[in-house]
Amino acid sequence: MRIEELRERVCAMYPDLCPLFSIEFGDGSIAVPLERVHSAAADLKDMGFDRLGMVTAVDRGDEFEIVYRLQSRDLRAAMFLKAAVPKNDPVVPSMCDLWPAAEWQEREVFDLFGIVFDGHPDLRRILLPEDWSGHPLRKDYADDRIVRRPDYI
Amino acid sequence: MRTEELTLNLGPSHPSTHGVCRLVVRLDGEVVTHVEPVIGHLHRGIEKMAENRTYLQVVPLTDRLDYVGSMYANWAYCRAVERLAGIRVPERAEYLRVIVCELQRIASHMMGIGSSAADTGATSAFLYAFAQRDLVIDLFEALCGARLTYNYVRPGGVAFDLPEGWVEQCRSFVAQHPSAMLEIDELFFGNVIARARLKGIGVLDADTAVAWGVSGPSARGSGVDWDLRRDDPYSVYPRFDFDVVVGSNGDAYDRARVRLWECIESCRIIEQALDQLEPGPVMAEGLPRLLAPRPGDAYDHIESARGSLGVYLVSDGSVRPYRMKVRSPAFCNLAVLPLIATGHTLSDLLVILGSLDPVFGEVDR
Amino acid sequence: MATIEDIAEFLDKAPGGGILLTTVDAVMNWSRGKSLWTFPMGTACCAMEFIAASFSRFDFDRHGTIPRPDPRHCDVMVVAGTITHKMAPAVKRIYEQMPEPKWVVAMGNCAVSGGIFYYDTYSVVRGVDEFLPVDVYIAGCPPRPEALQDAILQLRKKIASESISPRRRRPVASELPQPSDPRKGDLEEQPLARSKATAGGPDV
Amino acid sequence: MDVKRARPAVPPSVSGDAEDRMGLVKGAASLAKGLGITLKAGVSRPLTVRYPQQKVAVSPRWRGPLALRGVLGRDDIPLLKSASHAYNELIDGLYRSDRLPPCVGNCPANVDARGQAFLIADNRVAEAYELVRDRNILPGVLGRICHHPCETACKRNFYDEPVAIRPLHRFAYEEYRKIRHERISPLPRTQGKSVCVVGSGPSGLAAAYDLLKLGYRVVMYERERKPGGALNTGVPAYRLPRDVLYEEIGDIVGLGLELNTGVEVGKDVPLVELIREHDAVLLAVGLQQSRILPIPGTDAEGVVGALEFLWSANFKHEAGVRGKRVLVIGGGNVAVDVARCALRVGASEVKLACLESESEMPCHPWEIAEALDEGVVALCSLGPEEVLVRHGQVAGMRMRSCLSVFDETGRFAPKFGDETTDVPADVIVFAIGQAPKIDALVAGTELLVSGRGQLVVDGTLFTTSVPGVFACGEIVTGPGSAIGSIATGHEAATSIHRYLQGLPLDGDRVARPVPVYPKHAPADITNVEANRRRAVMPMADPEERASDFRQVELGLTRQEAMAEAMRCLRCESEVCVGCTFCARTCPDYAIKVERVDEAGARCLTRYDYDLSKCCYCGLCAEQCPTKALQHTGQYELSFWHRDLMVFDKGEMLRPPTGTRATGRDGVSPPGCPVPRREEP
Amino acid sequence: MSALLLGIAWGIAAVLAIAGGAVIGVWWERKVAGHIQLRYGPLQIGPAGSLQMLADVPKLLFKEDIVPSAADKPLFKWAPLMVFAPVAASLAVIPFAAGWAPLDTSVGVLFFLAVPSLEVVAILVAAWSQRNTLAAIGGLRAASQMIAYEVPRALSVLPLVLLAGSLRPTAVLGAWQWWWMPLLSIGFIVYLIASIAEMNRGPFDLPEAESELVAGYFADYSGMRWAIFMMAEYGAMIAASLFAAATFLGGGWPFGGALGTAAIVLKAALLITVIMWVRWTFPRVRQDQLLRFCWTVLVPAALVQLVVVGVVLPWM
Amino acid sequence: MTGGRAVLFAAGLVIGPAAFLVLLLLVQRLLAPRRPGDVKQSAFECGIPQADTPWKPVNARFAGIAALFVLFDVESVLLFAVAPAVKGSLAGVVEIAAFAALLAVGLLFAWRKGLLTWQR
Repeated sequence: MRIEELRERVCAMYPDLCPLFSIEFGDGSIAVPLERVHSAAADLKDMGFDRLGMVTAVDRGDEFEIVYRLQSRDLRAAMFLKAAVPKNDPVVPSMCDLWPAAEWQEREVFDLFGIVFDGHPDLRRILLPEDWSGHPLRKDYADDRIVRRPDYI
Repeated sequence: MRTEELTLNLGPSHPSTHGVCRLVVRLDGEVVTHVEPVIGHLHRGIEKMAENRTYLQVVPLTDRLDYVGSMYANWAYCRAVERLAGIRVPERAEYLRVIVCELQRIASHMMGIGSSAADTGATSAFLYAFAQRDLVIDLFEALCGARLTYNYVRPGGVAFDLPEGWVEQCRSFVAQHPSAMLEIDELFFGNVIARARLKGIGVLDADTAVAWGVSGPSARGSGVDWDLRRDDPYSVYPRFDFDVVVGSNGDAYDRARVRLWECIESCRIIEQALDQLEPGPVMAEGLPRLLAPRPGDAYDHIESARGSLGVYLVSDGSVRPYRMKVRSPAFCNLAVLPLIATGHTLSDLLVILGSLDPVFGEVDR
Repeated sequence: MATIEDIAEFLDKAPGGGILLTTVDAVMNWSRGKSLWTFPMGTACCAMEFIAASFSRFDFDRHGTIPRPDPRHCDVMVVAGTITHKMAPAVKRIYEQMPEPKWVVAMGNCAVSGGIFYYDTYSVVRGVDEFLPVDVYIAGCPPRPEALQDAILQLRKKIASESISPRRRRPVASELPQPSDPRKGDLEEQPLARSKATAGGPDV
Repeated sequence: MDVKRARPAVPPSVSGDAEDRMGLVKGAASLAKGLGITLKAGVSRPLTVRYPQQKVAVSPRWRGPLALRGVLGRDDIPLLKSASHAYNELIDGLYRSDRLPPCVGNCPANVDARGQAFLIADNRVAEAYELVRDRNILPGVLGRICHHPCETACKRNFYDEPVAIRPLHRFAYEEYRKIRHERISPLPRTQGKSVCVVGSGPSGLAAAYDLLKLGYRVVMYERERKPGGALNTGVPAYRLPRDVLYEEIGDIVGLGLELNTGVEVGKDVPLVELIREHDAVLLAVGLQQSRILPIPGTDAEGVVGALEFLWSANFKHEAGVRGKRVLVIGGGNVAVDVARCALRVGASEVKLACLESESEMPCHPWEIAEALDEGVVALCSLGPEEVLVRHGQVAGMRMRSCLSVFDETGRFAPKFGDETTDVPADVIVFAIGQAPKIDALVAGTELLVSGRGQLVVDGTLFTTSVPGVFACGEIVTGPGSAIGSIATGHEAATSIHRYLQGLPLDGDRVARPVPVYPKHAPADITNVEANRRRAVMPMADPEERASDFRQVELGLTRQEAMAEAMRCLRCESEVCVGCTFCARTCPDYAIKVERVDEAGARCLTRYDYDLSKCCYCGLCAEQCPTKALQHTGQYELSFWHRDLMVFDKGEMLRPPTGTRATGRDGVSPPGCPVPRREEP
Repeated sequence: MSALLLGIAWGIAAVLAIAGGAVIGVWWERKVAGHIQLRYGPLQIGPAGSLQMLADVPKLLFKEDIVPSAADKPLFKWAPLMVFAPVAASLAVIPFAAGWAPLDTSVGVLFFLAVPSLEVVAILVAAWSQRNTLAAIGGLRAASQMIAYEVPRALSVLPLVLLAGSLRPTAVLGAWQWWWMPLLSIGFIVYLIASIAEMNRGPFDLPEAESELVAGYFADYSGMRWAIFMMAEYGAMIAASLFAAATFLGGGWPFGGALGTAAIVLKAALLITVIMWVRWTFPRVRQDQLLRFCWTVLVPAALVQLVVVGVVLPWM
Repeated sequence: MTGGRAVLFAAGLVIGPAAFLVLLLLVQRLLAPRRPGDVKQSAFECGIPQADTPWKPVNARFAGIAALFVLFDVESVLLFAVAPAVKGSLAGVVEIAAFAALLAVGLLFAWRKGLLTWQR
């Protein structure tokens, strides 16, 4: 499916969010408010996005951005679903009920970013030891074990 | 008689966990009632490290993600960078990428099939497969001077053009490889014991595979007919005639044997690519040493030996990535292990783990 | 029962005992050196080369070196790969579970110093010698199997200097700096050695 | 294993047989088959490499540990100092071994810019000047006007900004002129033969200089009263003060050149006579005629050619355009020169019209930028159609919009649109090219002239149709750069020398290498420290400079020049200059480089390479501009101590061959004293 | 008493023979495995690495002996001896020459079948005493496997006894006719397979499955004690092969005297090589498959052999 | 060699090797270094402290097979006792055959009863 077509279908579904659908570097992405991210994901799943390719987050400084990459075998399309997550209370609804694939990926995001997934069946650290403190992929993560590389080009 | 369950650790240092996975197993006699993979023993923080390295300096890091198939991570990363920076890759470079990645697929599958065999105790089959892999490694060494960590695919193209005589060497490898594969097929997959050990073990049905995000040969063994090379075509793959190998039962046997036949398909692709290869530059012209793509985020993926390997890059306009995320197929494939291994015996558990062919450099990143 | 050290000391003084000791030492060191069974503490890329080393092309069995997955049967622990903070306790534990005498080979730069993962990362142990006494270091990322072969030969030389008698044990390469010194490897921690060096001058 | 079998197709099902279990017979057969396969392997030859009898042959691209070829302070950079045939061979050898520095390779005359920077950084400025003069006959002049292809190819472009090679030429000259009287003396005349050079342009001077150094008597004739050829007549004085030109030519006269000015060969002296008088004659007369388009109205008053315009502007500081609107046709460097001169001789408004779009203009970008700074208006993508004439006087030009200049194959084939615009102007200067004017010169000789009025010349040997008569410069190459002309002068001198020595002209003559350097993209220098930046050439204020013929570029101070010369990376010299680019590009920070930068004590003091951090990615060696840093073929690297894995400078200089990086005792690095061990 | 001393002497001779056999056997196995795997195997010490074990054995002797603190120490310490002794004992009844065996007893065949069965107890003790989960699982596997394969092994030897009419191995050898070989082929194969399973070798090496249980039932044994386990394993292989060579394959046939003994040893070596060849070719079977194979294939096959012999017997 | 002598001889066969091995262990005790430690003496479980103890009732699924073994082994021992005596006599062969047939039927019964299939 061409990306413009995808955009039309998504816009038909969410007229109000249409301006938030952007096409960048050949990929479609829609940014939704955090409270609507789960319902949007469910709708997109109904639309045919049967695979949850990736769940990750980006530390944008003052807030997190949670990024889902959805893929569809039938539509032959892929798109991003993004939502901004406040940094002081990073809680995101879990997608485990829609795609079980989210289970480990959300654990990883929880481990490395400290974003809590509401409704996740088993939210524990996955990569780091259980007794680790802090979430290393946050930009403000400090750890005296890190030896900083001299920063020059 | 009242019996109790036994808890057992397999790993992190265990000959069959393919690296440093720790499996916490609860056993009822020999039967696994519960298994929990504990990963992260090789979590090296590559995603964090990438944030303090220039785009070019990240390439050696990606080598060390999937150390059985370094070329894939190189390529996936470079594709994301190229998408982000709008670089057009010369055609010859695309062909070289395809050739090395298909060779890498063979090398990686040799490791996967071999360790599947070794998990069941057939060490000799492992060595025969490894001997084939050694030939690929020789090709890679001639090409870029490294045996494992190639740093060959770079943003904008590839690092070196082919050395003299390489094409002939590659052709002779590709010519003998299928027959060697058939021999391993006879030795291992045709063996009554191996069939008894692998068939009906760890059955993963197609719907579950899709829902759990399983990709690559592990999913194709379950009949999920999905291969990015054909279904989300990238690079010059549409120009080749090849079949996507799909299994039907979704058991360990199918997963492993899909890999075997994929090697033969890879040989087909390599031969066609070598035929179509034309002289030309192998690196995009006018590429600065320091890339500073415009702000934005890009994702690109390729079909690695383990499934769809994606790299998500966020740029803030500086010379370093703001964030790099690797969507690792081995990680997603491994998540399904508890689902399909419960109820099997301890011996089968390791066979199932091996049939998913995880590489922990990539699982843990 | 007197320990073997006491007996050895007695023998050392006794007439003819020296020859006996030397013979025992020779037999012991020869047999140990020629039969180095390795524990493959393979975690990452180097493990691939370790596997390659014991497989058809390089065949370490030629040297009498075979990998055994059980530390109880091994003489050498080959740490091949990155050691993370999560993995380190397991490595240490396995090392401690190995029977004496035991040696450690740090294979590859990750095991030597963290290598490419020295800087910027929060989870990698910078060198397995932070918690294990390493006998031979192999450079490479990953090293070729020949380098591992070389390490085995180096280890043999090192073993050849050991003795039952504590007084006869020869320290190896004692003139070399000790690991407790600030390591030469930590370049940035060293003060600038040359005052004339280019500090403000044009850095080409 | 070598058996070729028909390629098997994908099986209908990879799962194999439908039933999960094999029968007893089939099972037993499969077991027997397996045993057969292992038996076959068991009796075949093992794959193992017997070591050390059969060492593994590593690939030539093997990325082993690093080694240095040479270091600053210990190994010197070879200076390309020679003036003849041997020089060509040297360049060719360097090119074939892939060691030609890009600046040298990209310069038409192969001026040793690397050697210049080396000598200036070492405070040996006069030597630097003479080194440059060997190939670039007028460094002081070219240091002002050259279009510096060397800087375009400079490898520093990859890292930040190119080295200021041209300003360094100029600086070298400024320093040299202070002591010129000490160093100029007539060269000994060792050959009994004499050569006559017609024309004192750059190519003629270059040839004359080479021949003087070879010991010939050289007599030069110049039509104008002052020498310099096109440099004298065509180059605006704000770019080239004439005293510089005359002084440098004076130096060559001081070396023994017999210069006769004000003599027009063909008019005052017949060429035939010169041919008789001298053993060889070199025609370096250049192009003297401006081309004017064959469009209606070009015969009107106010239409001038560029050369005439420049001549009058340069020598009279008056071109009859004071207060008038000037329209310059053309987009080349000459056009820009004309435009800028027009401003200086009082034009009220100067416009530049060219066919090409702004990005395609053939002039150098910095020239047009300076011109725009000064107030020139550029009208791009316009083609001249007709000169508008009012009362026999130019009133303007009708221009037609130009859609594209070149066709798909890159040939000049402009396509015009329908729109036309009228540009009002009082004076129209055509700067679209020049043509030779040699009718008078060749009169009475047997020299062949082509139908288009051009001399017939061999493009590589520079011979004409008459033996003993050679030609060089723009008359051969067509309109081009000064440095390009100089290159032909050197070649012609080589030809003349071989001719006079009775050697075959084409015998073992080396084809001039045409190195192709990868295009560079502007490096991002936002984060680059100031001391890595290029020295900024001080410029006169654009407002002020547009009004007179003062120099625009003001030159570098000694300190600036030395610092700039230190920026040179000594490309391809295989001597480590401590540029630290390897350390910068290393993903692991495994390299530490320090260098002393004092005059006279410039050397590398420290090169630490931490083998234990290196990831053998090879980026550093790729980055190394001098190729001093190279991978070795070594692969046995085991040590008893981690400290031994840090290689210092001495260890880095170990020979890069062999398979042992470690020293004699196998555990300590080379150069380290072998630890003594008590024998049992 | 002299019998006891003689027994001790023979026992020591047997243990030395086993040790020597194990030394050669391990070397030979490494060579066989090596060549099957396209490599050389030991190469450095001695010609073709044949003295490799001369380095390995003293090395193990100089190795620390670890006794786990949580283990049942007496059992842990004595288990290796318990494993080894039956193997050494079983060697005594093998007729090395026509009419001669070290212990020529009338129940020799039964002795040979019964005594090694004690090994299962020893292995179970060894595995259990370590208090190591991996070892315990290995021990359980070993126990089930070894007792199960006891049956086909015994049943496959039974036709020999029927044919020879005696339980005395020398008598069996004496009665041996060349046509026994084709007649007893099924029984021989059953015997071989059951013996491989008895000695825990591939493809039935589940108790020490390297890729599953790391080291299996001797996980926590180190140094010499572990070497004794290995020696016992090789001893069992040697004993089983020698027995098969001396009974199924007709002993010294077609030679006699010293040459006959050499023929026995040669035949046994050939059998050992076959066992190794099998070990390095096949994958390992799973526990349930192992047992099912025993009961559904081997035992019926052995019974078939019995019936065949029973049919032939009256016509002799 | 018969009777008590054989028994003594057999005992010697056990004592001899045992003595030899004890000697070996003694030599090892003398020569080998000994540095016991808590971790060293803990059970090996892939580098992690032991998760569980095996000294508890675990499910041994071969119990049924073990019962079968006892049955069959006793019977085969009986067969051995009879076997040498049947040489050449048809009656003996019939006896043996009947016995074997009984065994086979027993096996078949167990098989059909599912005793031989692995209980998951």
